[in-house]
Amino acid sequence: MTRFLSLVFLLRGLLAVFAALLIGSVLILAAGADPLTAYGTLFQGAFLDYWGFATTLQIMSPLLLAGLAVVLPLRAGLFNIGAEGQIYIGALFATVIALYVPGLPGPLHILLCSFAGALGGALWALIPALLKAYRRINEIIVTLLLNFVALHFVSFMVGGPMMEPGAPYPYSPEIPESLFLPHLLPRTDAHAGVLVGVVIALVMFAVFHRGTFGFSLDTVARNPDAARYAGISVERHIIVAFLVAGAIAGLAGTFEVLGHRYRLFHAFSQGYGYDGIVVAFLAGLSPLLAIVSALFLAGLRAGASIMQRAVGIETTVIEAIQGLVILFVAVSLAFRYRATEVGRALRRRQEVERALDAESEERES
Amino acid sequence: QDFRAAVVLPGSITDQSFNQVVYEGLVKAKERLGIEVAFSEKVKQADQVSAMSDYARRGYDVVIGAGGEFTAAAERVARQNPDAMVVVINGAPTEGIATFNYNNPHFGYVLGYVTGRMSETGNAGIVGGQEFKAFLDLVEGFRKGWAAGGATGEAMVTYTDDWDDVAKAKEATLNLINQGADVVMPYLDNGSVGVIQAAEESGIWVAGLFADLGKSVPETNLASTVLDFSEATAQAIQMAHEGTLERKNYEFDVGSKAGYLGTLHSSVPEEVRAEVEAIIAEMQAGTFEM
Amino acid sequence: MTEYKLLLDDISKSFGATRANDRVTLAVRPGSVHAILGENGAGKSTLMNILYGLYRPDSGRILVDGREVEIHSPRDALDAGIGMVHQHFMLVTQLSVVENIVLGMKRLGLQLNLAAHSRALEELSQSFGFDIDPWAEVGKLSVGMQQRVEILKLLYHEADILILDEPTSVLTPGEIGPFFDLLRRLRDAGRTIILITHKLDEVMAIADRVTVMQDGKVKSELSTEEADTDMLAHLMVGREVMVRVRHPNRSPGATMLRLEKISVADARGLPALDVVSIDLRAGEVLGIAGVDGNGQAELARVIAGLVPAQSGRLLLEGVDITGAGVAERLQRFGIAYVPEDRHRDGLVLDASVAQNAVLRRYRSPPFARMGFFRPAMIRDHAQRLADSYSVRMQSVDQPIRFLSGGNQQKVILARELDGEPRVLVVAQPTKGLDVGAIEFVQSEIIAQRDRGVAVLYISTELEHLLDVADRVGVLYRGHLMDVLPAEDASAERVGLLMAGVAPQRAGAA
Amino acid sequence: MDLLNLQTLTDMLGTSLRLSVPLIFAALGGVLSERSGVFNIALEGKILAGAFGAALGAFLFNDPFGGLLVGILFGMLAGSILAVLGVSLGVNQIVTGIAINLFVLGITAFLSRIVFGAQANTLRLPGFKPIDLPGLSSIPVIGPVLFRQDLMVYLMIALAILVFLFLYRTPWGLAVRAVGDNPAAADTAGIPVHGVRYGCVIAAGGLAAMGGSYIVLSQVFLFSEHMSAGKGFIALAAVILGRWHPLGALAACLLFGMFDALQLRLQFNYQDVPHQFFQMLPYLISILALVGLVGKPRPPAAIGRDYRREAK
Ligand SMILES: Nc1ncnc2c1ncn2[C@@H]1O[C@H](COP(=O)(O)OP(=O)(O)OP(=O)(O)O)[C@@H](O)[C@H]1O
Ligand SMILES: Nc1ncnc2c1ncn2[C@@H]1O[C@H](COP(=O)(O)OP(=O)(O)OP(=O)(O)O)[C@@H](O)[C@H]1O
Ligand SMILES: [Mg+2]
Ligand SMILES: [Mg+2]
Repeated sequence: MTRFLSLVFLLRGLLAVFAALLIGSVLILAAGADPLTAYGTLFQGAFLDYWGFATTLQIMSPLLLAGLAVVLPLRAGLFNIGAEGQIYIGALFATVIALYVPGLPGPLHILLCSFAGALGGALWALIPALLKAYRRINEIIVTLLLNFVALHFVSFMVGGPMMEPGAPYPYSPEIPESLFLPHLLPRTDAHAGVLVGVVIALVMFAVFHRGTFGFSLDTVARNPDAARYAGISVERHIIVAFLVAGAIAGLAGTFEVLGHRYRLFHAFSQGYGYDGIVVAFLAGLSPLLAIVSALFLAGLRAGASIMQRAVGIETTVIEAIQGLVILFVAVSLAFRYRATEVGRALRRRQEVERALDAESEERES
Repeated sequence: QDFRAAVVLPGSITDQSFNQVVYEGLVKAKERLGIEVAFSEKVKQADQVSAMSDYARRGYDVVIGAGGEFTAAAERVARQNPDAMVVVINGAPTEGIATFNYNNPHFGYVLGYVTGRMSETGNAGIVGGQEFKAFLDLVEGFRKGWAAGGATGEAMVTYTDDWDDVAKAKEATLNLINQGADVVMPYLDNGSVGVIQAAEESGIWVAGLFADLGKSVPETNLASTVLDFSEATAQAIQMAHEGTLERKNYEFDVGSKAGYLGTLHSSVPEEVRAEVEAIIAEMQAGTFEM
Repeated sequence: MTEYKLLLDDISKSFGATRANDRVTLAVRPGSVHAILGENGAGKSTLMNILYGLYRPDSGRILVDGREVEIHSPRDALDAGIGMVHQHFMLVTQLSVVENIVLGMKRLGLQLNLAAHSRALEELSQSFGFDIDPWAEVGKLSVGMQQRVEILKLLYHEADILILDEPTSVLTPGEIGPFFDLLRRLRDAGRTIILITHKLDEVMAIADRVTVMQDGKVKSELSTEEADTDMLAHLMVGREVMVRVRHPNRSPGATMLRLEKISVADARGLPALDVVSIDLRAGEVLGIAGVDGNGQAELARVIAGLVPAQSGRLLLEGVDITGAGVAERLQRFGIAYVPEDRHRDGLVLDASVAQNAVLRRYRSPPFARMGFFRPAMIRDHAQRLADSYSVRMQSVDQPIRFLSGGNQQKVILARELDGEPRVLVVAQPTKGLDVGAIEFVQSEIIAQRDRGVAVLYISTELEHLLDVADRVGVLYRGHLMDVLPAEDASAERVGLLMAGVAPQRAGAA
Repeated sequence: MDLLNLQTLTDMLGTSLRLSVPLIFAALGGVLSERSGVFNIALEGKILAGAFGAALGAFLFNDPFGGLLVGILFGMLAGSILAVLGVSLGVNQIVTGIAINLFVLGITAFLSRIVFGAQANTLRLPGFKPIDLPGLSSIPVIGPVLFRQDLMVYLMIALAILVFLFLYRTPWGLAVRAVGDNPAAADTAGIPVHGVRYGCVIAAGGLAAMGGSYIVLSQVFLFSEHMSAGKGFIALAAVILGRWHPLGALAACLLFGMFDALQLRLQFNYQDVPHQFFQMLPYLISILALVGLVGKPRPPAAIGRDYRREAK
C-alpha cells in the first residue's frame, strides 16, 4: 500500500498530464475528432518521429535557454520577465556581426556572433540590474517594459537600416551559410543550440549545488541583510545574476538566428521569453529539471501542431489543452509528498510500525 | 485521386479577412476538384518552416503559405523539398516558388482615385498592422490616386502594431477622423472591424480593400476593391492539380476574376464611375501609367 | 467552580525525530502568574504555540474553565480569551504601531478609526511608562520598542489568559518594574498569566508557581514560595550555576580599535551616533549600556562595516579601516560581530545549521576551493561548534529556522568566536539564553578577553553587562555619556547615565 | 502638431480615457490581489474571460447588463481557479497565472466559434450608451471627456475610490495589507489568511473581467479572439508603477493610455519618423516615470509566497 502510494506520488507529473489530456479529449470530441488518434499523433509526432523530434529539439533550444535565464536571477530573488527582450537584442547583435563583419573563418565567426549575442542580451539586462541594485526599482516591471522596447527596436532595424532590399516583409538579409550552426539530426532544423543549453544547465546545476556563488545568490534572496553581514555585495550579485541571465537569453536569440531562421525577422521570438518562465517554474527552479521541462513543453508544442495538422482540429482546442496540461502539471508538482495529508498519514504509519518493531525487539531481548 | 493540398495561415480562419478568405479558397478547391486538403492556422513565424516542410515531407503536392511573411520560409522549404510545389499567396516574386500576387499599386490607385474624388476634407486615413512591402506599394498607389482624384490633403497612415486589436484600431481610426480624414481604409485582420465601426459612428466613409464592404456595410462603404484571395488560392491549387503551375510570379491586376472593383456607394456619381472604368480598362490593357 | 483556569492535558508534539513536547501536563490556576522555565530547546515555546493554535498537538487536550476547547487557529485562541506575546515578534513591520495593534480586533465597525485607538493606546502605554509613538512604522523601531509593541498589543486586546514568551528579553530594568506592577494588577483583577523567561529573579519576583521543563517533559512544578533562584537554576540545568562571574582585568593591553569622532546617520538622516570617540584596548571588555535605541545598533554596525560612518575615522592598531568592507574587516582585520537581531542580520533561516555556521567565511578555505564548497569540511566544522556549544538540534543539515531561539543564538556566537578575532563586537549576546548558556557564553567572552581580544559588549541587560565588563560606557541619544571603571559602575550610577543625567562633563574614553 | 486646438485636446483625452479604462479595471483587481500577497499574472486571462462572458451574456440576454453580469461571473470563475490552486494548494502563482492565460485564450476562442460562429466579427451586441451629465458635460475640454461617458466609466471611477477606501479606511483593508506583508503575523492576530486571499483574488477576477466587459460592451460590441491583446500585462505594470496603490495604479493606467493615444497621433503627424519609435513611447515613458519617482516602491513583502502554518 505504502509502496503503491509512493509510486503514485512519483508519477504524479505523468498522471497530471493524463488528467489534463482526459479533460482535453472532451474538447477534441466537441471539435469532432477522435481523441485517441489525436493524442497518438501528438506523442508520436513529438518524440518518436524523426522530423517531429527534430522540431521538438529545435523548439527546445530557445525554451531551455530562456528558462535558464529566468532560473538564475530567481535564485537571487529577482524576477526576469525580460528574457524576451534580451532574446531580441541578443539576436540583433549576433545578426549585425554575422552580416557586417566579413572575412572571418566560419567557426571563429560563429563564436564571435555568439559572444556578441550574449553581450547584447547582457547589456539589455544591465538596465534593470542597475536600476534594481542602485535605485531599488522593481525589476519585474522594468524587464517587462523593456521587452516592448526591444521588440519595436528590432522591428525598426529590420524594417529600416537592416532590411533586405526589396523584401516583401521586414527582415534582414540571410546570413552567410558558413555561419549556420551544425545540425544535430541531418536534414532537419534541430541545431546545436540545444546542446549549449544543456551544457549551461549542467554548469548552473553544479554552481547552484556546490558553488559558493550559488550560495551567495541564495543568501541574497533569502535574507539580504544577512548577506551584507556575510560580506556579500548584494548589489554586485544582482548585477552579475542579471548579466549572466541576459547573456543566456541573448544566446537563445543568437541560436535562433544562426541555427534556425538564418535571418533576423521582425517579431521573431513570439514569446519564448515568457515560455521560459513556465519552463523555470515547472522545473521548480532547478537547472537540471529545466532540461526536462523544456523538453516537455517543446514536445507539447511540436506534437500539438503536428496533431493539429494531422487530425485537422482547430488550434483553439490545442491552446486550451496546453493551458490545461501546464495547469495540471503545476498542481501535481505542488503536492510535495511529505506535505500532503496522505504523506503525513504514511509517515505516521511508518512511525507506528517502527515503534512496534522496537517493542517486539525489546521483548525478544 | 490522391492529390493533396495544404495551406498554412498566420491568423485565425474566422478573422473575416485575409486568413478566412484564403481558407475559403482551400475549401473551394476541395469542392471543385474533389481533392484532399489540410490547413494550419495561427502559425507563428518561428514555426512557418516546420509547418510547411511537414506537409511537404508528408507528400502534399502543393503547400501554400498565406501572406508575404511566408516568402523566406517558403524559399527554404522549396530548397529542401525540390519535389513539392510551394506557393505563397500575396508574396513577392522569389526564385524556386510560385507566388500569386496583386498589382498592389493599381488596387491602391483605384481606391484612392474614387475616394479622392468624393472626399470633402481632402484627407484620408489608412490603418495598418505593420509596415511591409505589399502594404507600402498599396499606400503609394493610393496616394497617387488620391491626388489624381483631386483631393488636396494627405493620406495619413497609422500602425496599430496588432492586426487583431479591435479597440486599438478603432481608437486609431477615431484619431484619423479627428485629424480631418473623411475616408478610412483598414489593412488589418480582426482589427478591421474597429475601423469600420469608427467610420460608421462618425458618419464618414470607409474604403474596403480585401472584401466587398458594400455587402456588409452598404451605408458606410464608399468604395471597395475585392482582392479575392480565395479565388487566387483556388486557382493556384487548380493549376497545380492540372500540372500547369510554374515556379514563377503570377500577378492579378484590377479587373481579373481574382481581383476586381467591388461595390461603390450609390451616391458616387456616374461621371466618377465612368472615370474609374476607364482607368481599369487602361490597367487591363497594360497602358496605364500612374 | 473549576480549580484550574487552564489545563493542558497530556500534550505531545513531535517535529520529525524531535519530541518537542512529551506528554506535558500544565495546570494553571485562575488569577495567578505561572512561570515556565527550561533550557533552550526544552519545548516551552512549542507548548505555548499549541495553546495559541499555531501548532496542532499530536495528542492531548486543552481545557479552559474546565471545558475542553478545540483550538485550531489563533482566531480560536483569541475567541477563547487567550492572547500571546511571541518570542519571535509577530508584527507586520510595514504597518504602523496602531495598525498592528488593532489588527484582527473584533467589533471595529465599518470604518477604521485609528486616531481614537492611538489615543487610547497612548494612555495605556503611559500608564506603565512605555514611550511609544503609535504612528511609527514598526519596522523602523528598535527591537526593544518592538517588544513593547507586542506587549501593548496583548494588553490592548484585554485577553483573559495572557501568554508571555520571553517578554522582557530586551526591556531595561527601569521598564520591567512598572511592567510587572501592571501584570500584578492584572492578576489581582483575576486574569491568568503564563510567563516564559530565563530570568530567575523575575520568576521569583512575580510568579506564583513555576513549571520546569526539560527535554520536552515536565520536570517539576512548585510554588515560588518554596523556591529560590539557585534552586531553580539547579532544577533547570541539573548542576550548580555560577550566576556571577565578576573578575575584571586590571591590566589591559594597548589600544586595539580606536573610534575617532565617529558620526552615523539613521534611516531618516538624523544623527544616530553623534561624534563618538572610543578607545578599545586589547584584553578588555568595554560594556556599552543604554536604553535600547540610543545608538547601540549603529555603534556595532559601524564597527562591523555594515553602515558607513558619516564622519570620523576607525583605526585598528593604527591602520585606518574606515573604508574597508564587511568581509575585509572580518577576514583581514579580525573584527567579529554578533548582531542584536539574529533573524534579520545574523542568520539565513532557510539555510542549514552547517551553512549558517560558516555564513561569514564560506568563500574561503578550508570551506571552499576554487569557488566550490567542500561540504564535508563544513559539516564537520559545524558539528564541532555545535558540540562545544551544546546546540540542541537534530542535525547540522536541519534548517536553522527550526532550532529554538536560544540555540540559534548559540550558533551565531559559536561562529563569531571561533574565527580567532582580534575585536569582538557582541550585541545582546545573552538575549533569550537560559542561565546555563549565559554562564557558558560569558565565560567564553572572558576567555577571549584573556586571550587578548578587545571586546565591545553591548547589552540592555545591565546585570549581565556588569558581570563581564571591565569598563562601562553609556550611550544616550547617540552621545557617549561617560565611561566608568567596573568598580564605579553601580547599577544606580549607570541607570542615571542611561536616563541622560550627566553628573559631570564626560570626556572621551 | 496643434495640440493647442481644444477639439484635438478633447479627442486626445477621450482616446486616452477609453484606452485606459480596461487597464484601470484590471489594475484595480491587480492591486487588490497583490496587496493580499497573490501574484496576478493572470489578469490578461481574466480580462479575456470577462470579455467573452460579456459578449455571451449580451448575446443571450440581448442586454448589456446581462453581459456585464456574465462577464464578471466568468472573471470570478477564473479568479477562483487562481485562488484554489495558488492559495489552497500552494501551486506556484506565476505558473498558475500563465496556465490560466493560455487556457482562457484557447477556450474562449473555441467557445466563441461554437457560440457566435461565422458572425462573430459582424455581430453588433447591445452595449452601454454614453450618459450625459447635464451641465457638467458642457465644460470645455474635460466636460465631454469626463461627463459624457457610459455607465462603465462612472462605475470605474466609483470602484477606484471604493478600493482605495476599502484598503486604507476599513479594518478589512488593514487585514488585506497585513496578509500581503506578513501572513504569519496576520494569522497570529486572528486573520483568516487564506480567506482574505480568496476574497481578494476572486474580486480581482471580477474587476479585471469588467475591463474585458468594457471593451465588448462599450467599445467594440463584439467578441474577437484574443481581444485582450496584452492589456493584462500592461495593467500589471501599472500596478507596480502605481506602487500597489489603487489611485496610483489608476494614474499609471491613465499615463499609459495617454501616451498610447499620443503615440497614435504622433505617428501620422510625423510620418517620416519610423513609427516604431512612437510605439516605444508609452513603455519608455513608464520606465522614466519609475526612475523619476522619488522614494522606493515597496511591493507587498509576502507577494507570491505560499502561506502554510506548520511549515513555519
Ligand atoms: N517548526 C519546527 N520544526 C522542527 N523542529 C522544531 C520546530 N519548532 C521547534 N522545534 C524544535 O523543538 C524543540 C523545542 O523548541 P522550542 O522552541 O519549544 O524551545 P524553547 O523551550 O522555547 O527554547 P528557547 O528557550 O530557546 O526559546 C527544539 O529542539 C526545536 O528545534
Ligand atoms: N564562486 C564565485 N563565483 C562568482 N562570484 C563569486 C564567487 N564567490 C564570490 N563571488 C562574488 O564575487 C565578488 C568577488 O569575490 P571575493 O570573495 O573576492 O570578494 P572580496 O575580495 O572579499 O571583495 P569584497 O569584500 O569587496 O566583496 C564578490 O562580490 C563575491 O560575492
Ligand atoms: Mg522559545
Ligand atoms: Mg572580501
